[in-house]
Amino acid sequence: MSLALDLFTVVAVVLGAFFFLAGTVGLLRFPDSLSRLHALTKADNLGLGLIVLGLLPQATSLLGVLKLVAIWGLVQLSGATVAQVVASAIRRRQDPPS
Amino acid sequence: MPLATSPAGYLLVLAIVLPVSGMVLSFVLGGRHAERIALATAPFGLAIAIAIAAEVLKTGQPITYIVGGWSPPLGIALRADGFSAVMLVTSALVLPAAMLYARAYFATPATLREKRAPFAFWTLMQGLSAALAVVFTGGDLFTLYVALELLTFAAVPLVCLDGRAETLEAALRYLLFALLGSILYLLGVGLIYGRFGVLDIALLAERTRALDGDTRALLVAGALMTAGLAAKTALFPLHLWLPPAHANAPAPASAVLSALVVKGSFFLAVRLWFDVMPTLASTAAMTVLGALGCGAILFGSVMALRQERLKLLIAYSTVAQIGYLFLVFPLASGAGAWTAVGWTGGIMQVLAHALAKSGMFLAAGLVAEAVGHDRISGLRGVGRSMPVTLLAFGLGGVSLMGLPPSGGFLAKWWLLLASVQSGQWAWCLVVLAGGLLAGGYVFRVVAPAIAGEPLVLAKPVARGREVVALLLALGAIALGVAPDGLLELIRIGRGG
Amino acid sequence: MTVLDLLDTGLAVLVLAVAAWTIVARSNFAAVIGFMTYGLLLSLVWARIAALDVAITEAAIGSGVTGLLLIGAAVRLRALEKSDTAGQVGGLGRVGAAVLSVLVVVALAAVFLSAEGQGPSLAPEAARHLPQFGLGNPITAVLMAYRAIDTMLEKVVLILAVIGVWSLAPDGAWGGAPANLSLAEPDPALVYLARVLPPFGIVVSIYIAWVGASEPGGAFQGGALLAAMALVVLMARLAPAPEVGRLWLRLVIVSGPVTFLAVGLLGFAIATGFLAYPTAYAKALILFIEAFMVLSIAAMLPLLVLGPPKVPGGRA
Amino acid sequence: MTATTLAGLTGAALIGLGLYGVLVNVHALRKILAFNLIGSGVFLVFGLVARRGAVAGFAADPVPQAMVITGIVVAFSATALAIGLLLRLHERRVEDAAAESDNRSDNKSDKT
Repeated sequence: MSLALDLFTVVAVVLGAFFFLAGTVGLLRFPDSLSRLHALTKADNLGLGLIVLGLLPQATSLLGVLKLVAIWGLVQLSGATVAQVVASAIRRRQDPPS
Repeated sequence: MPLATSPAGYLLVLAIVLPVSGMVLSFVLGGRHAERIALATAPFGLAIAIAIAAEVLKTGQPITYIVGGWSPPLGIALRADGFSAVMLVTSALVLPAAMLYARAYFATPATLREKRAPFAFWTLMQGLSAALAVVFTGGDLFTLYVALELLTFAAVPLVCLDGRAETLEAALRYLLFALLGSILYLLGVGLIYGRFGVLDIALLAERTRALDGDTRALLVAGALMTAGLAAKTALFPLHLWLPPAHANAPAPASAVLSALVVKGSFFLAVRLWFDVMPTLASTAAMTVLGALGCGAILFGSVMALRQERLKLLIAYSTVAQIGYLFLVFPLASGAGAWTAVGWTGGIMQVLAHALAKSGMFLAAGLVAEAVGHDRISGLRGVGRSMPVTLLAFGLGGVSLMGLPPSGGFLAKWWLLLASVQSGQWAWCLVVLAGGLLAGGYVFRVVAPAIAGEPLVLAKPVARGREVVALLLALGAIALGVAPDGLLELIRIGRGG
Repeated sequence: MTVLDLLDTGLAVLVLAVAAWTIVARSNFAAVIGFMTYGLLLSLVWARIAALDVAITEAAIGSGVTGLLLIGAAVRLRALEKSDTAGQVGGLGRVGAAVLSVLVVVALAAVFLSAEGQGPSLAPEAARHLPQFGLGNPITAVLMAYRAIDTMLEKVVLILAVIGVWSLAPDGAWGGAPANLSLAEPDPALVYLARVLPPFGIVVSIYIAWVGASEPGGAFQGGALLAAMALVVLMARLAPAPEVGRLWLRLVIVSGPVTFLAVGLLGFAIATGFLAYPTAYAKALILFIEAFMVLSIAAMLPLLVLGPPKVPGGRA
Repeated sequence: MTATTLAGLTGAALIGLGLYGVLVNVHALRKILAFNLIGSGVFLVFGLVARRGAVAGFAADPVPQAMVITGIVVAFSATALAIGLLLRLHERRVEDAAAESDNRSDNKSDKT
């Protein structure tokens, strides 16, 4: 049982790390700011989700599980907000206010 | 040194707690209360300082207080030896004098509940008092780092209270130098802890004495800390920040900056080389410090001779007088018979300069207020219209020149004596040259001031403020007939 | 070389590269962004050398709050100076500076490499007394008991910094409020975040301060997090910046050091002396002081970011 | 070489970089940034010292770690004060320049 859980953790975390990598490559390679932002937020959210999911079986207490979920939730929230703020800043620069 | 609380140890706690409480209370109540609290607590501060000095003199050894009952190295000790005691008394005299003088400068108008500059001045002055108390009584190198930062944070905003671009620039430059100084000091603290696992000065003294083998960490730490403290003390060639900051600050602030704040970091440099690592104070290292001091004396004095503004002249004179302080390193370290004389001369220079220079800055401030400017060329005859103020300036000048009878005379005499006895002749020449140059820049001001017709004043100043300046300068003269008790006190607990 | 060594080396190289970037970048704004990244990378280094308490503090204050302060400054300076680039001193000066810096680095490296391995430590000594407080985190014991006077004085440093920053106000604005943090109208997304996040943030900061007694965390970290919540609310302009003349504000600012001082003096009466705690109440007293320190820190950090009062107040 | 020594050497290099930055950068904002680099380098030195104090059962010596926490707060206050001074100085220069050009346009060339 614990072997299976460990295996699950390894697979999920490695997959998560891969998505982070992909997001970073997107950040570096994509042509314009909006698509870079898209690549970064999408891939990072997925990556973090997988890492948190993978770590859940390793938590030793309910509080630990709660903390992991809270981390995921807070990063989602702040990530979404920052993406929104950056996007509207880009929009403002593209069509200046009349 | 003992590692247990002395019977009178609680006095050290009071010396710190009183100004901290006053500062915090002034911050909360604000307005006119800040001024009242500052002035009301000052006599108690003086009483505590005198009690500490009396206790050290009576018992003949340093006072210790173990904070929280946690003995070093885990906990922190407060400690006052003779040098601490005289510094505490000096700051408890100079700070209130500057405060009394400043009442006219920084009064809260009756129409306002609170005004910016007075609020800042009265709270920061008490912060300064707290910072100095910790510098002089701290027994732990990291506590002393916090004390150095307290000193910086209280001193820098005082420079630019008038809010002009010129003073803001001076304050920013001062802050950058001071921060560089503290961070270098802190780095040295880290290295010392890494080597010994101890930061208590008394314990470190034992460890460094017993040390044989790798002294690399200690030497690097000593070099970094000395460089940092020299930057904070404005030792030539790291003095660049001092003249604009001290000359542009309001006069009562200039007085305490020159008299006390630069002495705080000098005090720690002395602690470092005489208490923490006396065995590493090699002749070469001490000679370098003495040589920089000589550079300061000559450069500062020559620059003072060339200034056109009175306050800048006095500020450059501070650069020069700081130079004398650093002669204490070659003249009082080691095991020679002359070191006791060198030590007493160095400490006397600290005290005499504190009193003389604060009196002179206050006098210069009065001149600037009364005449409306402080251009030296426009001060002809000012001595006829403001005799008391000019007397204060002149008496301070007598001490700077080292003419008898004055504290400055004794200080320079003893420094000369020590350099003759130790065969380090070069210092003699510089001390004498510095005295002549000081004579030059003081007479440049005084001679025309007492000649010619009385200068018509734009705005007369209160006699009480002139008397404050005069009393400080007279204090510098009075040190010239210092009782034996004072000399004995200065030597209690001397390391080396 | 193991994978972990490789990662450590990579991290060190990255930290140094970003640090170098903040020095050579032409644009002030870019340098500041670099500095914030640097702060976050640095907290990873701290975590790697088993200093989680420091890692949290570095991330919260060293990178977060300092970063906000610096970004605000860079933006305002750009508005005042009409340019965002900064020059360097001439060639000879640069060579001199480089020589001096290399000298310092070599001296330090020589010291570190000469004494590799075990160094002196107060850890056993610090841990020996822990049971008598009922504390589990030795760092909290150092900050609140063994070296309590440093911690108390450091709060006084913060108050002096607040006075210093306030003293830079224009005369007419005294007693009033500092200017808004953001120059532009806040983005709706940020406003939403500022409504949703603070309740969570407050719970987490109280948790971090509380858990500091036994695990990484404490008054500094909790206070810094609470300060961050206040800053988010201020950035979204959900609440106005407080007027500096207000009595309640000043009371909150001094509450930490005053409680510390009062409990310290109480030690003369109920324990062995200044800043000593009676064994039976040690933990309770420490947590009591820490509660007010959290408040003080949470008030002072945002005030230092906000800067001097700019808007004339109601009762100047 | 251990992660600990590596952190210490990183600290030393940061101190060097910061020192260079303080000395060569002209703009005060950049000097302040460089100060923060030196500061964090010094803190890392404390971290190295703490980690080398890891003895039987303890991950690190808590005393230097506590000092770093105090130091980080002090460094932040210093940065805030420096930034405050810098911003006020620039505002003041802009105000002074505006006042001077006003004076010039009023033909009152009173330069003090």
